[in-house]
Amino acid sequence: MTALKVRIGSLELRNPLMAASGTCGYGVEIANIVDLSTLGGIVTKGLYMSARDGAEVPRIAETPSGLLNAIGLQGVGIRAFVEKVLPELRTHDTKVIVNVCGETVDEYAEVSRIASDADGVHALEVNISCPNVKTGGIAFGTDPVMTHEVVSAVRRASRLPVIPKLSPNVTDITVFARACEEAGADAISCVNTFLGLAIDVESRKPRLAFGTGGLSGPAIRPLAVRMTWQAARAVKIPIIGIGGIASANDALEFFIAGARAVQVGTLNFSRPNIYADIEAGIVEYLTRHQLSDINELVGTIQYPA
Amino acid sequence: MTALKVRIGSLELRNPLMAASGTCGYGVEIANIVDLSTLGGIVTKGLYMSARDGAEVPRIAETPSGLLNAIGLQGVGIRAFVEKVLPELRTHDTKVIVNVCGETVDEYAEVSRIASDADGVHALEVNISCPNVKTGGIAFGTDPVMTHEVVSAVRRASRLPVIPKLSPNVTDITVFARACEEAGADAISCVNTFLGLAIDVESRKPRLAFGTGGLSGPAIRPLAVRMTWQAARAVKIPIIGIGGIASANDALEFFIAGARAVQVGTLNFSRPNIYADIEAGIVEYLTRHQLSDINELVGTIQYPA
Amino acid sequence: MTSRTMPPAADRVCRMVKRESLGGSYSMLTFESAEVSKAQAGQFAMIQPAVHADVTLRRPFSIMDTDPAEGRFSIFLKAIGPGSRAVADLREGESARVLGPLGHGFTPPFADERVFLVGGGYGVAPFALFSQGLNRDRANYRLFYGGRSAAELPLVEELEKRGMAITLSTDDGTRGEKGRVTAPLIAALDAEHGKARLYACGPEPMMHAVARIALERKIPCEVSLDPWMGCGLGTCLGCVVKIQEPGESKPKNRPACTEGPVFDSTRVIWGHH
Amino acid sequence: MTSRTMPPAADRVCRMVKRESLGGSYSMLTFESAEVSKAQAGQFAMIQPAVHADVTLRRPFSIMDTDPAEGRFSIFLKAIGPGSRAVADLREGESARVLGPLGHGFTPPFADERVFLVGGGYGVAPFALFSQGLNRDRANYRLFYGGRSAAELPLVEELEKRGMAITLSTDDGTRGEKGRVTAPLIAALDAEHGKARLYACGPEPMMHAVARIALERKIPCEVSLDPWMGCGLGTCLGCVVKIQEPGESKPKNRPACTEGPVFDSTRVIWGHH
Ligand SMILES: Cc1cc2nc3c(=O)[nH]c(=O)nc-3n(C[C@H](O)[C@H](O)[C@H](O)COP(=O)(O)OP(=O)(O)OC[C@H]3O[C@@H](n4cnc5c(N)ncnc54)[C@H](O)[C@@H]3O)c2cc1C
Ligand SMILES: Cc1cc2nc3c(=O)[nH]c(=O)nc-3n(C[C@H](O)[C@H](O)[C@H](O)COP(=O)(O)OP(=O)(O)OC[C@H]3O[C@@H](n4cnc5c(N)ncnc54)[C@H](O)[C@@H]3O)c2cc1C
Ligand SMILES: Cc1cc2nc3c(=O)[nH]c(=O)nc-3n(C[C@H](O)[C@H](O)[C@H](O)COP(=O)(O)O)c2cc1C
Ligand SMILES: Cc1cc2nc3c(=O)[nH]c(=O)nc-3n(C[C@H](O)[C@H](O)[C@H](O)COP(=O)(O)O)c2cc1C
Ligand code: FES
Ligand code: FES
Repeated sequence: MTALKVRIGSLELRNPLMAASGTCGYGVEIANIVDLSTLGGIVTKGLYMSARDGAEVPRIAETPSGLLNAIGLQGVGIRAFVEKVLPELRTHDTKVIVNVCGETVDEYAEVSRIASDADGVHALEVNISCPNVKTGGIAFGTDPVMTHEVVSAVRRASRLPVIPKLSPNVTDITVFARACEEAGADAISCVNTFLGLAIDVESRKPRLAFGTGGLSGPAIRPLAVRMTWQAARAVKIPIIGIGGIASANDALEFFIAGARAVQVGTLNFSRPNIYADIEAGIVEYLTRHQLSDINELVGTIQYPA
Repeated sequence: MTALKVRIGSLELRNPLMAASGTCGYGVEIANIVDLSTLGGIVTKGLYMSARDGAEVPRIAETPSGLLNAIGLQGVGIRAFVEKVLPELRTHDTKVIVNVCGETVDEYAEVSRIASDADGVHALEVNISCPNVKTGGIAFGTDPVMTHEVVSAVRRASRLPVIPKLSPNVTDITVFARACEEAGADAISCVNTFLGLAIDVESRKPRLAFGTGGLSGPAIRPLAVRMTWQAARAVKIPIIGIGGIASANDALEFFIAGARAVQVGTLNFSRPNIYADIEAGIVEYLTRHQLSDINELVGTIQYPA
Repeated sequence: MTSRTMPPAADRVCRMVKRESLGGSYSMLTFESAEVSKAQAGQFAMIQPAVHADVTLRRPFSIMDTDPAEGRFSIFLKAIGPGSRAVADLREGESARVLGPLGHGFTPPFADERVFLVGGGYGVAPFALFSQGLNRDRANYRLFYGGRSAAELPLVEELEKRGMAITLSTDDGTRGEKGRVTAPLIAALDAEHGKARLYACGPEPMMHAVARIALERKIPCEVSLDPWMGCGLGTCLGCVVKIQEPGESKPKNRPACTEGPVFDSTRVIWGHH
Repeated sequence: MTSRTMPPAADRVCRMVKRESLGGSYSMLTFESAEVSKAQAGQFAMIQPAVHADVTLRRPFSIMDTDPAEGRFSIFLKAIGPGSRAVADLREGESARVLGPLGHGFTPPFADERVFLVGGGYGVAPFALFSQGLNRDRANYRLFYGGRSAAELPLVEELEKRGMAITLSTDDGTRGEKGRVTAPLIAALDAEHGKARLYACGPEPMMHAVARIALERKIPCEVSLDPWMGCGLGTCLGCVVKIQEPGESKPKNRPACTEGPVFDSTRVIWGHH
């Protein structure tokens, strides 16, 4: 019997597989396709204080082995989530992590407070890395001082595990990982999307109405694995690896690099029930390598001297 | 008759298509497969003062729509290049750009001096962005002050066009573009490879002997186009767009984003004679859009307000 | 849009068992799927044959025919780019990932209403299934099927096989009446004095024109929108359309894959997709 | 390694005209290419069917047969991963990008030398072409063909068709002599009193063992290395092997695609690839 339980701060996950923010709605949308109890947890679409209508279409464009998106954080807002969505989501046996957004430090804190007071929210992922909004988002995630300020504010506002989600659009991710650890984060999500631009050459307009967008999918995996490895060596708190996971092998790369858990994003769109395959593949691998517990695999990369 | 001539500082190119450094050897290796006179120019493999044996194998791994490499700048050294290679390369009718490397600022200057004194070298591309060496390379390219220092030194050492090659592994590429312009650069190559890591899960070792490597290929195109667009708006000197070009359409994205010329890298390995197809596609596009000169297309992106 | 309960969707690997070419880039494919074979008219499925560098996501295709007994369904397909071509290139016996049935289909008409179906391009496909559900004598409904030229009416024979009453029109007059599909539609509506109901599926300008006609004549009308779709689940939010719901202060972006693709034409804010 | 002039290479889209399955993951494919049909034994071609997310680069395959008159060449292929599978899955009439002929092949023996060929895995393929070039009575050369089991000697019949003198061996004794291919080789060399020349192509441990045998007996020996290769042109520098050239102070990394794949066994620094 292989042990797949992992701990993210005080949060215990049945297995280390989660659905990434913005790729599984609020969980309820996919519940009839995917048995949510087979996931360690789900991360909600980013939530602000108020509802947002998001960006104009087109919002998504395909690129080689990747996806470029600028949804603009369309969402119902934290209050409507708590009142209208959470009651149904609670009926599913999985951990719920709220992806916290804000245009100001105060908004981050306020959203966190409301989420923490709600019954059925298990952790907060602090989104300081969305590239698709004109204020906040990535602006906080590419400045270590602002990162520290936002994470500290959320920390003060909540007793739930606080998990800042880092932007990959930085020179040195370890600086931001340390800033988060110092600010009292319980774990780090690594990483959000890469700022990209795709152009329709016929109209000479960007292929996304917003202009630039965030690149995700298998294309970015080698970059996300590298950042996960760097972050894991820089801090003591657990790392949640995110970026281009499309198979058990891909997930294993992140664990070996130092991730305690992983999130699947883009693949939720084309293979919503990928989790069973990933879990089966991980168990097969651990068994073949005589490991009885996924935690024994974390960070076992043999990096050349 | 469509005009494809472009100017990079004092350097005039027959057409805006070049073979990227490290992907066409010293040009002579591909001369029997590709008619070099159909290229605007070729950029040599990175050259130091002395010959280097490079990294251990494996040096290259494939990733989704991309390539991860850590060659470690194996090369003959600038003197051997000038004495043994250049005489043959000179016999081909194309522009020769030397990719200048160094472990110290002085070495960059010295390599530049020797290259400038040689007959048949038309420009210098300053490689401050190689992620696969333990000293120099990317260390210079991720620090604006060092970038300015290296580029200034090369500027003083040569009368040839100086073209720093930027690293994409930075938070804000415009800071580095401006530093280069201030230091007297004639143009900017945008971009080099992204630092990545791929792991062989069976051995738990990196798939490259060196450990991390540089990601290239179609996977990175949206990121390279975005950086080309940002750099082009930040400086007045021409930008050479590089990253994942595999077709005429891909090249057109870079021109529309603001590139005056482009380089093809990874695709030289699988399609060394891609240049004829790209040129034909560009001419077809310009004709269809009633443009008589490629220069009219540069930077015509219609970015949403 | 409506909240009628729809048959449950499933994400499965399904075998493509029958491939018929309809000339040019047109073809009809039949897949095995117990779930999708229960689809209602206007619903669709997301389909992707295999991992492909240029096709990260599945593609949406309307359900054209169903065979619940055999557990099969068919789609009509126009190959235009990498995603649809990858599906069109499937060989009989090969499999694809199929998610469906998805979305809200057409609302059934009342027995005393005359039904006017307006279709263009691949937009006629769902009407094949819809006509089966109308189970009444063909005098009570008619399909107005228009295209640029005869070559763009690839489904005429298939639909006639199904016994549908069809009025054809082409912009260039190479088949049926010359001109827009809306011309014969208006003529028929003028001749119609009882209760009527409109359903439109095809290019947006066509649907918009039909919506205007319906509005002028106060005829209930449903349109099936086809924005870009990435997931079919309501999670990517790439397929949103602007919808003005009664009682809401202003139009909102709503996912067409779950709240549509079929909408009451009076709720649609046109020109945003 | 030698600088004998080799036939010029070209990068072309070539049709695959004949596909023969040899059971399991083994097959033989014939392509049209005027240039590659002039290949010398030991040379190879880089082949890629189409753009594919997991196959950014072409894959190298040895030339097994050539038909210069018809402008055709054949390869023997073992499908093991995405790149070789993509080539193996080509349907007759479909095309692939072919770059070749590439590299330096085997140096021909002198007329008074007895030739010993040692092959394993896909490493025997180039000896099919090489044997044609030996044009002398089969008593003067012999192929020692070894594998783990009978199932791993897929080319025996093909090579016998070509009239080659072959000694078979398998580790498990399911075909030919039981044990390593080097055992019958040593026996034959012991019985040999004239001039001899060795050529080896196969798994590295086998080639290394043959190289040692050649060194002990001072017999000239060439080995065909098969490092990972990305371009075949000498530009990616991904295929380097450690070679000690006479007169050089220390071994250097040299691209096997242009300076090899065939090297004088005494120059090879083993255990680095
Ligand atoms: C609800 C719905 C039902 C549909 N039913 C059918 C059908 O029955 N038969 C049929 O042939 N086609 C149908 N389509 C259209 C079909 O999905 C697109 O033609 C297909 O996705 C194009 O993808 P591609 O890669 O082949 O072309 P691309 O080169 O990707 O794109 C070509 C054109 O198709 C559009 N497109 C691309 N991807 C999508 C997408 N995921 N969703 C919608 N549009 C897209 C692009 O905007 C572009 O205009 C339907 C679309 C929708 C939304
Ligand atoms: C000079 C030379 C001649 C060859 N001749 C033949 C032949 O005649 N028939 C035959 O079946 N195979 C031959 N090969 C081996 C063949 O190229 C590899 O099996 C193939 O490239 C594997 O790629 P893949 O994607 O199928 O497998 P992968 O999953 O990519 O890799 C499987 C294994 O093949 C190795 N490999 C992968 N890519 C390459 C590459 N580009 N070059 C070398 N090794 C690689 C990997 O290291 C790994 O060990 C030859 C190789 C070389 C260098
Ligand atoms: C359409 C889309 C919407 C996303 N929305 C959010 C979001 O609201 N908040 C967030 O933190 N990340 C968001 N992300 C980023 C993902 O959570 C994930 O970090 C990223 O996609 C990389 O993982 P992947 O390569 O597996 O997709 C979004 C990604 C996509 C593709
Ligand atoms: C194998 C390999 C070797 C490279 N060597 C160099 C080099 O020596 N100097 C340099 O400036 N860039 C080097 N590059 C980077 C390329 O010049 C180019 O900037 C990068 O590959 C992005 O372009 P592409 O996506 O078209 O490959 C190398 C790239 C590859 C794949
Ligand atoms: S297609 Fe993804 S939300 Fe509708
Ligand atoms: S295969 Fe690229 S240098 Fe040899």
